[in-house]
Amino acid sequence: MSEALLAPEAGTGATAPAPASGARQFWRRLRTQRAALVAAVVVALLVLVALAAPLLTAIEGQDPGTYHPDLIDSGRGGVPIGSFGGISAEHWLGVEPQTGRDLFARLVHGARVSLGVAFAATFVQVLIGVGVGIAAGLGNRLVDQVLSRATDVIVAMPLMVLSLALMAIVPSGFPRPVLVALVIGLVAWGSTAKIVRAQTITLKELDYVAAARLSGWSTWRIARRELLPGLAAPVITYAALLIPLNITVEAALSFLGVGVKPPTASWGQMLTSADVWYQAAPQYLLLPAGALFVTVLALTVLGDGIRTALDPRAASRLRIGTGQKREGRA
Amino acid sequence: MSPIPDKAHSLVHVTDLVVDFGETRAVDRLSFTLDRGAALGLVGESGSGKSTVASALLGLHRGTGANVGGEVRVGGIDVQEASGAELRRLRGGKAAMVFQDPLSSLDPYYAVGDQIAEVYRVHTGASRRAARARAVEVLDRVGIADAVRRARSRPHEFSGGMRQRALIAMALACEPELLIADEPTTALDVTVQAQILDLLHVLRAETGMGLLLVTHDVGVAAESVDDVLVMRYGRSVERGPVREVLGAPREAYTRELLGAVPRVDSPREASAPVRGDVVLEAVGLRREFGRGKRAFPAVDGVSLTVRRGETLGIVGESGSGKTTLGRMLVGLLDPSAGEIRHGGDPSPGGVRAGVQMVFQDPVSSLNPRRAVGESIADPLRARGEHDDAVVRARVRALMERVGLDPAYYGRYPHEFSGGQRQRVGIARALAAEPRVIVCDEPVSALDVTTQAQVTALLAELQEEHGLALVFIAHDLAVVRQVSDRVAVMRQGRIVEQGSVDEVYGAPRQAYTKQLLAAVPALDPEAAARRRTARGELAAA
Amino acid sequence: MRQSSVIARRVAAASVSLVLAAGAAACAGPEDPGGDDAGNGAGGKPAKGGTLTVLNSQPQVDFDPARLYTSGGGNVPSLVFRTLTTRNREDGAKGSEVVPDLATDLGKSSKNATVWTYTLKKGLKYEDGSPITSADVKYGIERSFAGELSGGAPYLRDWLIGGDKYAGPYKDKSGKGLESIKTPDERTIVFHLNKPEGEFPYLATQTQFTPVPKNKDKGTKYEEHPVSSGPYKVVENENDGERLTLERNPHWSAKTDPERKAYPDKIDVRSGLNSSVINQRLSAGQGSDAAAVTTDTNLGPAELAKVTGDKALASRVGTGHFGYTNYLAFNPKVKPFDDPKVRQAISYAVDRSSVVNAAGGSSLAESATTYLPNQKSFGYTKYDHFPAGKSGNPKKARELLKEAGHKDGLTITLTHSNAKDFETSPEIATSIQDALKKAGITVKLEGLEDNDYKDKIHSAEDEPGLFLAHWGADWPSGGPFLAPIFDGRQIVKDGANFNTGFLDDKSVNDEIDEINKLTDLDAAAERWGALDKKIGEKALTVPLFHPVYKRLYGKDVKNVVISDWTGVLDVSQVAVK
Amino acid sequence: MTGFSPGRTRLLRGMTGFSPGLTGLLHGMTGFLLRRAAGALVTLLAISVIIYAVFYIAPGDVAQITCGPRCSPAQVAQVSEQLRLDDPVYVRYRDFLQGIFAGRDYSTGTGTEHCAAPCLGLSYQSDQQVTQLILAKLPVTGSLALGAMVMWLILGVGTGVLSAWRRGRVTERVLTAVTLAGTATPVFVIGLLLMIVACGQLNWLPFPQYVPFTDDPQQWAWNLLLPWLSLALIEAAKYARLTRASMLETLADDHVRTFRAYGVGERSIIGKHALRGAFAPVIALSANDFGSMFGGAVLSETLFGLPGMGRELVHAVKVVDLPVVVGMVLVTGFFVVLANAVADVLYAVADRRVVLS
Repeated sequence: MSEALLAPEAGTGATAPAPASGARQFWRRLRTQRAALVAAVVVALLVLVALAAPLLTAIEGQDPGTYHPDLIDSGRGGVPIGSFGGISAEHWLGVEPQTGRDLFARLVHGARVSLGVAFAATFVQVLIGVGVGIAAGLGNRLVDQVLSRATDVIVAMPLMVLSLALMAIVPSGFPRPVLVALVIGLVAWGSTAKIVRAQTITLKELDYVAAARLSGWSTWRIARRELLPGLAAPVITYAALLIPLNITVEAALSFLGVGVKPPTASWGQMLTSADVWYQAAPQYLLLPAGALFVTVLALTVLGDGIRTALDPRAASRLRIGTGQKREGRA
Repeated sequence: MSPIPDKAHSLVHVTDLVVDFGETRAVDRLSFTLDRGAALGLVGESGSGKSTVASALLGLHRGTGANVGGEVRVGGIDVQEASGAELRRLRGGKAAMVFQDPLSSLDPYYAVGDQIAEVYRVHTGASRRAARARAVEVLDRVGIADAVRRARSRPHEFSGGMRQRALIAMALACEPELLIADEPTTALDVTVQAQILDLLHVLRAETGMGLLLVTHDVGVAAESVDDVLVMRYGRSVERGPVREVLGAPREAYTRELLGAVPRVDSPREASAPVRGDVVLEAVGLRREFGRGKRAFPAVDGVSLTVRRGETLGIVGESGSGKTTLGRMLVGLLDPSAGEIRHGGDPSPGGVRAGVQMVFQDPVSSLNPRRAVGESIADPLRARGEHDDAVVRARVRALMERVGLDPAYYGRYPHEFSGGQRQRVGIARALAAEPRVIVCDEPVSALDVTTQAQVTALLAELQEEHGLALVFIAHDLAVVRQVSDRVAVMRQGRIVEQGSVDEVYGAPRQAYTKQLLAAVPALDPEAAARRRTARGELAAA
Repeated sequence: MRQSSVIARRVAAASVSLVLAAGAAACAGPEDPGGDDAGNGAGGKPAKGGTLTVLNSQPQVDFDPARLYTSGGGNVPSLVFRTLTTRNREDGAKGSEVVPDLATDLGKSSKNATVWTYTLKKGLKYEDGSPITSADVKYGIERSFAGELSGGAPYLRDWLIGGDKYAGPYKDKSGKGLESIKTPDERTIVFHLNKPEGEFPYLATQTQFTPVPKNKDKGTKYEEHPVSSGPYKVVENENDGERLTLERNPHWSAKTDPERKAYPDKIDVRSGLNSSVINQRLSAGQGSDAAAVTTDTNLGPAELAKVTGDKALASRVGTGHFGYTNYLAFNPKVKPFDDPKVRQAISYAVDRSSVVNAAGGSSLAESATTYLPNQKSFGYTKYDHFPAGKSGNPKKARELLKEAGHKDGLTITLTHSNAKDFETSPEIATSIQDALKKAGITVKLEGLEDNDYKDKIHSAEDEPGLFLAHWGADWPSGGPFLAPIFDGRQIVKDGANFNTGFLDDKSVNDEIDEINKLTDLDAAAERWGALDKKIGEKALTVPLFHPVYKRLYGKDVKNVVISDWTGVLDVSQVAVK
Repeated sequence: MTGFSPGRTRLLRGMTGFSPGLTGLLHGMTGFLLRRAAGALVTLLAISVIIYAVFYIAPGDVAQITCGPRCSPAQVAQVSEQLRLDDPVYVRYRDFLQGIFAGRDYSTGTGTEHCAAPCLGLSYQSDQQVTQLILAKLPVTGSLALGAMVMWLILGVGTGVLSAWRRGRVTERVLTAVTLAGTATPVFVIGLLLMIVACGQLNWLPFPQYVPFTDDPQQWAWNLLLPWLSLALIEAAKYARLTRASMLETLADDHVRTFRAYGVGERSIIGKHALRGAFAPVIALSANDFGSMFGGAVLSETLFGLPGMGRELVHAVKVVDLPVVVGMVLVTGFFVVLANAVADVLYAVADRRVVLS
């Protein structure tokens, strides 16, 4: 691999960050990666499914809430009657043990919650992370000290503990998925902040930022006009990798009993109730697990794609998925 | 220095070499030969394809998607046809390459000695111990003191010159017949450059290996090769013995090229001392970096004055603190001690519209995501000019003035050449209607022809607006060309200050002398004389 | 109420199956083959020796007889602690009888059951060989009044004269101790109660009636090594009861203890395990797991579904019952539940079959129409005042709502816990929600974190209008099942209140007093049953189901006894050789 | 920059004439460590305050929970007096701090015990000294984290190298997919399935239970193998990608071009130069993950029934056992902070161009 040799002597382009005019360029670069394209299509489909959940279930003629006691064998712990978890023309993916609720319906509605929560949580993380990161990167030593300390604190706090506590504090009237998203966002922005801070510090050393200062702009204006665009690439990339992580975090919270609550379906919450059914009703576990896998796979591959497309060299400068609180997953 | 005659067959034989990177043709039907022991200089400006040729000699384009045509024979091996194994034997064995940036060209994680040893073992299959010994030997050979110990240090513990020596040592390790040096001194200070060139000279004389020197610096070529091949757009412009080509160029382009090269010895109309009033004054400036034990002063007690309409040149080698000084002058950095006065009154610190800067790197000095017009408009808008029409009109005028097509207002930096970007930078500085512009290495990233144009532009602007310029550069020749007064910096201090004629004509400080002696000359005889002179200076 | 207490004290971070605490009682339902099957299933005559492994999810955090909240003395604790009386260690129905343990008999009552006198057997010794005296029993009981050692059942406090004032031996410097307990001699102990309590022998099975030698008392540290009066002594207690090793107590003699068989030489208790892992290990039966049982984990629905498909495994499943009822509770102070018609409508509307399914299916839960558990010892009297059939009677419900003036439906809030216990948990709540929809009742679910939930439902002020609740028997009788919930004098304003229906009905209160006077437990049981039926008419609760427990045990386990007092496989009877 | 502590490390590329050797590095390090220690202290204090605050407003009547639901108001009052719950929160916090630095005495009813500094107080639930509680759990989580780290390094880095080498080929795609499968599946699913198959059906491994290393090293490892594997499977992808990324970055570096230009074979370039480039970020990241494992292995500890910190912590939160929560969070926080520092030091040692500041 001798990109180094390929690069023309002037060495521009390869080292310069991608220009905004490079939106076209971005698509061109993205299009060259087949894997990323496939992933993009998959993600698009998933989002579509999530959005169209009610429609899809209507087509199937089911809804995620209705019980079908007749479809389960009460004597045997409520295992679905019939082969493959009671798959039938009415119930495309079979029914849920113990309740007989339609699995397809729950799966597609689950997609809504899981994806929704993940996206929202990521949004919050990025929002806080970028804010804190830039402020720390641009601010004077004191500001930096304080914010970096705050970041350390949030990073050093076990996610689960805070989540459990916060979930308990917030009145139960509060819509659960929103709460879950908020909590994840509020306790896991540390890594984003750190990355943004680092990136800001690198960027602000660049001559064009110095030039902007010389022309007399305020720090705020400089942050907005000169830095934010430069941060876009790493942040978008990192966000693309946070989303799948957040999906699994949502699952973990459900496992600990502080996630999304029934009757709302979420993949994580399905997984947690399904894990004991692996033998008696395998598809009950395999469906959400499979869905989760495909999503995470697609999002991660897409994330890589975006990263390479946005900034080939920075690709590896921005390490993947690091820093995210691991509790989510262990 | 006469090449060892060996007419058996030439060492390098290139016929109709064509290299395409996708659509762009980097090298276009180039042919040349290099006899054993001879030295050929490939001279050209950026984009002329000279480095691509160098890589082609070692077949480094293989598997990169580059499209190579024509025939390349090195030491009898047909590089195009050679098998992987053959090629590996050629690389480093028959022909070794020395790269431009000595730091990035060595593996930061391994000891220099080990890296040389590794190469040696690949080619000789020698034992570890033997390879180490060889490494020390060659390191010693290229003049690295205490080679045994230094062989154990990592590249970042070496100075730039030592690294380049280490690279050369690596090249020598397997006693190649051909040494390919790709811009071997571009990243080095002028004194170090001289040392390296001398080293190459000596080595050639001793080992009798052939040398292919790729460089953009005509002077460097003049110093060290017998023949030159001037390239442009991947084609050969002119080829011949150094003396003829540089002495009496036949091609227009060659003449243009030579004309643009600034010299330290060319005749120069004595500039009358400028008597404008002082617009910028620095008193006892000091700036430290790092805290506690690691603190070191980058600038240490510098005082200077800049008068209206004059150009103050500041020369110094890397690490001399000239950039730090520049940033303090414009207020991007606050001094740890001392103060800056604008037109007499002490400045509260921080930036001042009256003092602007032109940066070294045309790539990083413009926001890649904003139209150049917008960048130029910044100072205007920042000053509170909200009427868009007014702003645009003013920006267009400025662009026109610096020689840019106003139609490019909406274009993005990556669509411009280095020289054009620098013009944008200048326009942006002008927009603030400054009294002083500090230019930090404004032309060092540019090709000589472009350099000349940009320096000329600066001179004109100075005339028009009675600007005061602070011109910071490492290139003594350029500084001499543009400055009225010169300050020579070393280790954060100004060692010598005075009018150009004083400093260049009759340098008082040994360091200044050393610098001047190191500047490569265009004519080979002069070069030879200087080489001996340098020897004496070093001896003294 | 022991369940929730234990759950509160030790919520396993993610236990997916019901967690049953130590001990309980009941009488064999006719459909209960569990024990006998199991007994023979393992085959062969039980013999002494070997090591029994106990795989539990809840660690024995409290191993201090004063702090334990058990009935019948618990499982592992009852291997170490002997009490005045204890549960009959027999399978099924007979297991719900109370029998003498340290005492020679069930106690002699006088002054119409306000004074109870017990005599200790001869030759009783602690693990160190020193004799057990009646004073030690008294001291053991007194300790349980100390704030440091809180956690036990409330009865001693409520029944013993001066119990409500007494603050335990550590605070009380008089040296006389609790004067309502007299020990005229080494072997005699007399209890003076403030009101008739015919069921005192049942109470005497609780670990608070374990002798504690005063000179060995280390206060809160006592639980690290409680002095054994039973067949086994503690030789290891790691990580706060997570790993216990019990070995034979040489000074225990089977002669004085006909109840505990104590076959294994060693008992190795490993707790803190995930429930599905416990069942996995029991079914796989690797190495020591072959001789393993669990005292707090039963088969969840998923596991049951798998086990029933496997003959070999199915033969290793014992069935247990335990006096326990899950129900919907109304707070008649909150509209619209102040209107009996609304309460009745909801009673008609519930779909018990789907509730049962949510709770694990018909093998793990029996739908309930009575508040009292369906066991003879409770005086079970069948009734179904608001017949909802298998899957609810929405039609009737709508009618009642119309009469109550809610012709176009009704929207109510159902409060439940977020704990994953499949009793008060979201799964059950949603099944109710689904059923009431058919009756035109829209149910909004209010899921609270477990602590919050418990605070609320037991607080006189914040008690929600409709919520999921359950009640477990402190001993197999109607008393502890009905009194705390329906006795008007037990309404607590400034603390944990359990009379969630705020029923204060003189006739009910009087009947409770009357029954308490009876020392003939069978006669008492009958009247409890009648009382339950009577209270049922008030529709203050909607009984949902009584849980059934399927207990898997290792393949080398013999002499499986699951009494209906505890519904748990009795570790004191198990043999592994 | 890697996620571990961007910004705190600075590359000295091109800054000539200024290069700390190992001695210089260590020299600079003392100051760095001191600054870090100070920072850590502040961080931990902040954490403890936050936890106190959060739990102060969290619902759940501690006294009632501790006393048991059937306790009479009188008894509850007794307990809450016993647990000093009646004192204002700041007083309790003060006592807590005092305990840490001076230790404190407490009554067992029959006598008084001393809880030596650093005393994190007593558990409401079990009357145990939190310090001892933690000391009992620490080795478990420690073992878990350590083994898992080794595993994910083997799995992750191995995969990373292979996919960097076979980049663009089928091998890489497969490897990527496999490792991602790990990331995509929650540990409680992977772990359970592994346990069913490996322990339940194939009897390859024992059902995990913690055997102290000191008792029987072999059993210790044998029992923890499964948890290690499950955790490693989840982390592997991250490391594979990190390794691959930094290897590709290095492969694009000039010095790799140098060695190619000197006829050095691809194998040695990948295995020696490129891999060495991935070294620093990988160990640094590992140190971080290792640190956060201490509070973070909740799920696996719960699933495998390992009596570790994470599980204890979550339990303590559920029963509002404030002293335990604060104690545990502080300790886990301490490990994270420590790991961060270690990560930077390791990074600096691995890559001498880095200056700690």
